[in-house]
Amino acid sequence: MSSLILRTAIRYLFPIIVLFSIFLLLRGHDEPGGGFIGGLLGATAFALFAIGYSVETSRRMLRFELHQLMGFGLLMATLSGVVGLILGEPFLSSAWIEIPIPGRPEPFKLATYLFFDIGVYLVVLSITLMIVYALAEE
Amino acid sequence: MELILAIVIGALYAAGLYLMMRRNLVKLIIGLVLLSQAANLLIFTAAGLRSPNAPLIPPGEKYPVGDFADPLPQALILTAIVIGFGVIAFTLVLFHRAYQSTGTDDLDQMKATDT
Amino acid sequence: MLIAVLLLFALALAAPLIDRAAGRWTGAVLALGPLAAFLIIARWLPDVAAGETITQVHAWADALDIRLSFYLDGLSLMFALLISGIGTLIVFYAGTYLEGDPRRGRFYAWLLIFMASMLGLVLADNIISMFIFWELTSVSSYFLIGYDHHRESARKSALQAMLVTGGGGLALLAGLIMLGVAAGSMEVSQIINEGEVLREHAWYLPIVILVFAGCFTKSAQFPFHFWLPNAMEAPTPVSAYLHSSTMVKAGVYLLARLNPALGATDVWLYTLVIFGGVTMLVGAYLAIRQVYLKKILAYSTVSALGVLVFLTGLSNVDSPEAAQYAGKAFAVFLLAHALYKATLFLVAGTITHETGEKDVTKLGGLRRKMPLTALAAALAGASMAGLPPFFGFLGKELLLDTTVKNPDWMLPLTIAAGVAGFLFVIVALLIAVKPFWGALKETAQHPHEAPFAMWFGPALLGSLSLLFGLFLNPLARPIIEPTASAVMGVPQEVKLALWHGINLPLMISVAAVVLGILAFLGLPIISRILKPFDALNRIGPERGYYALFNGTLKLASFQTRLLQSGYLRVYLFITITMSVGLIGWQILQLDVLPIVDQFREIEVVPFVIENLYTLIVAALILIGTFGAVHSRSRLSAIASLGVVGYGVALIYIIHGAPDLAITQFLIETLTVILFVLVFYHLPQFPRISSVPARVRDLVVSVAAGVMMTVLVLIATNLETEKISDYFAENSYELGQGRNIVNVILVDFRSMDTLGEIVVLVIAAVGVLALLKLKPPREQERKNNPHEADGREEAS
Amino acid sequence: MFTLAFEIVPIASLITLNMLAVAMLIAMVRLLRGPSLADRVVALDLIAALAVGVITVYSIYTNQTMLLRAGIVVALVVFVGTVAFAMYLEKRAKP
Amino acid sequence: MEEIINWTFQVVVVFLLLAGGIFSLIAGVGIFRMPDLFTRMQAAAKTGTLGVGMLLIALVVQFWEVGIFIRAALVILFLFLTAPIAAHLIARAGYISGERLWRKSVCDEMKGQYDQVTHALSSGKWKQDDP
Amino acid sequence: MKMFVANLLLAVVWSLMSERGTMFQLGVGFVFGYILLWYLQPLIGHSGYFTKVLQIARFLIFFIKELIVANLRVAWHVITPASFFKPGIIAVPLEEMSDLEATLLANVLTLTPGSFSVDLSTDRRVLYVHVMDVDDPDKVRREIKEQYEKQLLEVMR
Amino acid sequence: MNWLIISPILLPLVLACIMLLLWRHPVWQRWTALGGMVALVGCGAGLFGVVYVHGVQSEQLAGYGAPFGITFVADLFSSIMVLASAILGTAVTVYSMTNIENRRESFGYYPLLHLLLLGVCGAFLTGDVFNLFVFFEIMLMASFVLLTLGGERGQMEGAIKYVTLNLISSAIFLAAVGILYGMTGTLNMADLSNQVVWIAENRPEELPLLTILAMMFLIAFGVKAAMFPLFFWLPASYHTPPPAVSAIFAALLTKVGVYSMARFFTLIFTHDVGTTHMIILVLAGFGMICGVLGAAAQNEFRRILAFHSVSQIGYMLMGIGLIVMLAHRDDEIAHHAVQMGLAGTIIFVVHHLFVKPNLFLVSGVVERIGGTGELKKLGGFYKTEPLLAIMFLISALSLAGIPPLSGFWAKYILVLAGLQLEQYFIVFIALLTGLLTLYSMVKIWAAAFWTDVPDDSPVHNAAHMAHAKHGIRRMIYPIAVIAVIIVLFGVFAGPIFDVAMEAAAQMLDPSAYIEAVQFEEFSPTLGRGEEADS
Ligand code: NA
Ligand code: NA
Repeated sequence: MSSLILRTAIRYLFPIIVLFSIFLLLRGHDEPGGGFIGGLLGATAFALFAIGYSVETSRRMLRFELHQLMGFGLLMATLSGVVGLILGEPFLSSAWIEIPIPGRPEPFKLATYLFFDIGVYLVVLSITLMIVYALAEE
Repeated sequence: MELILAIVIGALYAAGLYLMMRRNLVKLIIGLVLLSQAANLLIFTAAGLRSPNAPLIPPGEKYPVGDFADPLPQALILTAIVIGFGVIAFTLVLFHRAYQSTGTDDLDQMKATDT
Repeated sequence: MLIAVLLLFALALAAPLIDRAAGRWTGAVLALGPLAAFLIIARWLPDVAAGETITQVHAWADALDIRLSFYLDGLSLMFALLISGIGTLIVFYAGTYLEGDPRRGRFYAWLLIFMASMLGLVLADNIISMFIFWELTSVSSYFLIGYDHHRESARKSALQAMLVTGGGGLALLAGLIMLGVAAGSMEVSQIINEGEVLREHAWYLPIVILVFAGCFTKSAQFPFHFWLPNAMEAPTPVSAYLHSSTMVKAGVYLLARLNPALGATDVWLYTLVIFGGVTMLVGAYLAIRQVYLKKILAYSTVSALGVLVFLTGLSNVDSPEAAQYAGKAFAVFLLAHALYKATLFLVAGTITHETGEKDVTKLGGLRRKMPLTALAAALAGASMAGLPPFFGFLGKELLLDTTVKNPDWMLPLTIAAGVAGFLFVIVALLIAVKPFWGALKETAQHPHEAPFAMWFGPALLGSLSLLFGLFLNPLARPIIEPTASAVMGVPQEVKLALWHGINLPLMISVAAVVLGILAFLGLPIISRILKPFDALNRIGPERGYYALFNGTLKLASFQTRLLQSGYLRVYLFITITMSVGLIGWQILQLDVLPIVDQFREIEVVPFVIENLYTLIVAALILIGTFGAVHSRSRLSAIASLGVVGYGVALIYIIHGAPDLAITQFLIETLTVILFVLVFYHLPQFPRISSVPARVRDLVVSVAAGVMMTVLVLIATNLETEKISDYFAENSYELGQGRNIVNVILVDFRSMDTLGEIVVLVIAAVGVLALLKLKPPREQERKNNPHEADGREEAS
Repeated sequence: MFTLAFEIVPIASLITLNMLAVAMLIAMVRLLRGPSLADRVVALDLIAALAVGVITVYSIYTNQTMLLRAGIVVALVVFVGTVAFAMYLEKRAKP
Repeated sequence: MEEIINWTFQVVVVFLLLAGGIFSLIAGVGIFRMPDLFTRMQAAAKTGTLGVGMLLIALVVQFWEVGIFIRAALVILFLFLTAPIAAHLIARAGYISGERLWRKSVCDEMKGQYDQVTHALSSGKWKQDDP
Repeated sequence: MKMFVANLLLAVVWSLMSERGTMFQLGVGFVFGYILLWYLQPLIGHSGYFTKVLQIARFLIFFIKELIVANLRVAWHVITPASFFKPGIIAVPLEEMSDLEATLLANVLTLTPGSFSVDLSTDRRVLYVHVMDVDDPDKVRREIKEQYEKQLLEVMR
Repeated sequence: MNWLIISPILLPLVLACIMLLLWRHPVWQRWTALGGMVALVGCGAGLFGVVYVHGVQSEQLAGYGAPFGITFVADLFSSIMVLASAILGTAVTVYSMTNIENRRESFGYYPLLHLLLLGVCGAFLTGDVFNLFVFFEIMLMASFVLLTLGGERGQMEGAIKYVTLNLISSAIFLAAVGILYGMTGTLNMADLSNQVVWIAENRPEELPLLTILAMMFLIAFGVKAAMFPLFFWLPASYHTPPPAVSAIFAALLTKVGVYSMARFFTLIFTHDVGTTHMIILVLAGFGMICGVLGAAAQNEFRRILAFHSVSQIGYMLMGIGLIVMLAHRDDEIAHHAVQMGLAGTIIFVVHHLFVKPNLFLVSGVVERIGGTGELKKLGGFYKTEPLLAIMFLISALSLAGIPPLSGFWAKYILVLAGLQLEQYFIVFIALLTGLLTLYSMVKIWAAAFWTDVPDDSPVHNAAHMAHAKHGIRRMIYPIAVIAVIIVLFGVFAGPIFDVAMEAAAQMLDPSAYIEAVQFEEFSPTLGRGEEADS
């Protein structure tokens, strides 16, 4: 669509939406949100670009190839489960490394579920865009 | 409360199924969407509506405070919703392609593979 | 004994290779197989003749009581020797008969499988193993009958044989299983001792009926006899083999085998006597009405099978003497028939092979051209006609003895047997005399004496018909006596003699021969007289077969049109109706009143006030639903759908599920975007279905809806302890998260989530493939829109 | 401690909630009536905005701040839906 | 003192809630009653946005936390940014797809300015001569 | 410099999005904002962003006032019979302005009394506005230009 | 053990990811896929071995005990199914290298195949009702895509029916899960089994509610299993995709439905077998007849095969339905016969898992050479492709239950059990159906193999033949291997029956299954108490 008003708005909305989607992803373990919701919202941002500008522009914004992103996301989610297996626990068991943060009483926990959720995020983002792009290009 | 939702669920099922039995591709998929809404709402209701409070643990606590909604059905429905989205997206495109290759959206004319 | 059977199976697999390697010696080489089997079996002849039985057991599926166990007594020995002995000659014969046919290798493969199965069938002790061999004979005969498969008639006959015998076989399976269960053992050697138990068993009658169904179809008893003459589509060596000693006699074998176990009841006796007798007469009559050599022989086989069944039945009569005669007659007739019938078939094959003619009325005077064949035919014919001192004479005499000695029904049975004998004479003359005597007739090919392989077998078998007759006790008795014993179930003392003095049977015999010769001479006249009766064939059992066959096919296509109609809405209707029926039926079994009462207690006004916003959101959803159903325009349907989705999301908000609500809002919006992207291409809305259809669908859908409502109410009405507290209490400590729903998703039940993203990945690949991967033709059309046929642009 | 005879905020929330719901219902009528697709889209858009309102008021009513996140997402995402509809409308108008 | 502040806050919340609710209701009624697409959008885009905005402010006052304030502000920002743009898009698309003004409308200076094919909007008599 | 401001803003937004804004959250937000801005380089061009706080404040107050007035007027229109107003679409010629300015102007017009922006001409010279009460199109044009366009441009530049 | 029980889903999943990353290299995907399938066979064999030696195995995914976490359970039946599916998957992968054109290969055929197997194996192994739903959806979605991959018109039309009817089933499944959770408060199958026993003892008035649930699951699984009268999607669609896909569908999809039904109706819904299993038995009977008649009415190679499945599903359900007799008889013979019937089902499932796909694979070769699947336009294959003919015969005769091939044993055991349980009518139908099956197999044989090559057949075209014969060995070899398996199945019927009886015993007495699941002690008041203190 060739509305200048829309395009301008998108330029300012887009970073906010993407940022918010990442926020939802990373804070999802403690507050409403998570990989799906973040991924879907992120996809919405790119979809907005595809509608307001063109699929090509949107793809360029994304930079990564969707198949790769999708495969990578799925692999990441899977492998985050394998970590437990390697440690002798059942598949998908959580494992984490505690990273002490200066100025913070609790250490930061780099946990497998975080990678799991990021995998979900990437998959949801990429598949949604895959579908939207393919349809928009028809 | 359950009564109201139960009726809504029934209506969604009835409408979804009715639409699916039409001859039109578009109605079929709308029916499918209604059906999946109905199923999700059904899980939600059947599991019991315990509380209006979200199942969140407040900062500083280890357990939820007071009463809270049952989190398990929520997780199940979330999964079901997302699966449903994938399915609907695929079905939608399938119908679109079926329309392209058969040249009609009348389901009654799509029976070459059966007879 | 397993070795003999396996040897033949192995030879069958090797046959195509041997055929390629051995060339014209194939027949001779392959004949070594059955010969070896013959010798292996024959080794036990002295033991069996001495009254012993031999049992061998090899494990197979012991838990199912299925073993590869073998049992050798007189009956199985007799059959095994016939099968392998005649088999040797047939294999030898066929090598030359099919010289130059590229399919000979396959032919041998099937023939040897058939032979091996037949051997296994008669040797098997375990009735299920026996059944396995039984089915294999049906299958391999299918391929033998359909040897000339490029001809439709061959395919049809093969199918007919397969369906008739296969159908009987399935009945037999049930019968045998019940027999085994009832007798408490699956071994023939045990079962034959359980006669008392079986006759008292509640399953006795079904067992007998099922066994009859199997045996009568296999052994071409009236009214299932029609498949056998049609099976003459097979090459002649096969016909000779199938009909003389093997496949068709499997039924007879089984009846005789089970005679001690299931016999001695009225139903057994009368059924066998009646069916056997009728078959005997009908077969013989139909035989003389034929002109083609093989058809004549085929019907005469039907008749002979009738005789054997008839005799099996009669072995159960009250009169011990008659019964003994029947057993003896059975054994003798079995052997005699095998010998002369194989000879005659082979002779018929040789005649056709040399002259190219099948019609007996167009043949004559061949005795000079092919003297050895004529000799063999004469020997066998004499035996068939029952002339002394041929072995066939003894068979016929014993048959008549049996009927005469039996006080019940003496007259009708004797007359039947006599008539059969009379008709046999005609048949014998037709085959053995007509082509060879009289003036030489012109035929398509110039006949010569057949090659060695093709006259050797008939000549040998024909000679045996004579030799057995001449040396009854030294040659025939060792095998006849144990056979008769096996049929009777008790050891028999058998003394064989051609000369019983001048008695009623002899007189009947003589009369039959004389009348037979006369009738043969006057056959053209008789034929003309009988001609009108051929019309009866049209109402014969074969008509029944075709009626059933075509009826089944019609039913099949009717049912398929009805159920698999191609209308998705019909499928859905059936599916939904089925669900409503099954689930609703169970709901109706319940006492739903308590639930209803619970809602009756609700006071309307406070309820409405308290739940007003819920009610309004519900109303929003309901109106949206109505809009989606009723809307005439697609896009307003989509918009209504969006409202439904938002309404549902609000419900989630109201009941403490923010994650769900957010997801629902997002998905709903994305769905709307997808719909919009797709519907841009789709044509305008809808064609409207008929009012009755709509009412019908509405009724079913509403019923389904009501059902779901009730189900939800039932589920919410129960007080159940749920597992969810665990998640709440461990979410923070075990899952390190405060959002319990998310912790469930990425930790407690992360497998669900992993699965779910897999679904999404697949869906995306699917969408991509659907949109980007079009059939080449369609792709082309898209690239060259000018050549488009315009259909797709219809929107 | 100064206390009111009754809690006024929950009651006001409830009233507002019902007002919003009624507003939605009225907008729903427009959505069904149309007549044009654009009218329906406007109605849908309004319903979504009202949904944000419902979420807001419900947060107040049940004292849950977390619900607001849903409001943010709705506000963001509904816009995208409307854009899609508008795009459809325009595309359809192309000769 | 604390009670008074508390009480004032509550009154403010109630006021904002009710006002927001009423504006929302008006938006609903407006979209229902107005005669054409454009006048309906006048109602929806303004009243709906303000109504919801007031409710969000009520939320801020009720909870009185920085986090809530920021988030509510975010929502308001989104709403004020997106609602007019959505209205613009629908109006534009509606106009292009043949939506006509109410019969009692006074003027339509946009008439005929859209290109039928490209949907480019001409600036009419204010068009600049140089490219 | 501009980038830095934007980045800082994003970081603040991030830290405030969570319940308790802490330095840690600010740091994380800064990193993410940095990555994001780096990522979006092709998108965010040059934009003059000198803000006069006073002007903004004044404009905001004006805007809120107008917003409320607008709503009351709509309410009035909704409640009274339809024949009381005279709507129409008029073309408002615009000064040279950036995309953002044009967009904001359109938004502001939509949210303020009696008017809402239908579309911007492709050459960005004219904003077509739907107005509830058109007595004299030129007068409306003038009002819009003087009240809204001028003030907004003052704030933005 | 951790690795082994999870490997049937982990392996395909990881390999599918890798293949997705190799999206632009279909040839690499091929060999990855083949390697994965072979490895899967190894995993399946290992799992079967462990279960066979050590009994039922289980794993609590993510480390949370039952009934809270998701349980994976491998008993004999499930490990047999995993192994058989993997073997078949390997065969089909090799076959696909020739049968699936490049354009299909380059749109994710191999990863889809793996994901389909992931869904199937997951459905076999999971011990959680909702997780089963998820695996069903994976399998279903993969089948949707494989079914439509290529975009031919027939595929689209068939897929619409397939997709719609299966989605109805999913919706019912989901609703059933919801109601189930509402009624029982748990999702773990072993826990459910315990609950049912508990309800039967303590609250018998609630048992009818369980029957309602049973009916819902019956419908949901019935559609997936193509049970009468819910089978319409199958004949409408199975013959439309490339034969390799038809084959894998015929092998796995309905089996999962049957498997689930067998699982649920032995482990959970055993409270009212007189009602529930009678319904299964009756529907099984109708299915047998209806399917075989439907096949008799078809005139195309693959349509016949497809319709047939409906009938064979009837056989598989028969063994489950025979449990009905436990409502009427409690003697040892009846128990043994019921066990035998279930063993019959297991054997039938495994037998059919090889035989039917093999027939589809043969049809693929026939179609490739003959240019069509229409029987009228085919002919001469007995003469020109004798080896193929033999392999067809082995499979076809096995399907028709001709001894001593695999199908005979399956049928025999069912008939034997049916007779011992005095269910004469179903036995009658089963036998009659066998005859009609034989008829339709012979029909294919006669038309495609026995008749002469029609004059207008592309077989006479040298260019066509050169193309058709190219790479055909990769199609023939898998067929031959499966044919050998079918024959061996008959030869080793004894040991196979013993294993099946053992598997049936495990199912009929769920205690081994339940004991294998690692339950976690949890008393909900604990956390609350602490909270109250703080
Ligand atoms: Na985890
Ligand atoms: Na043909």
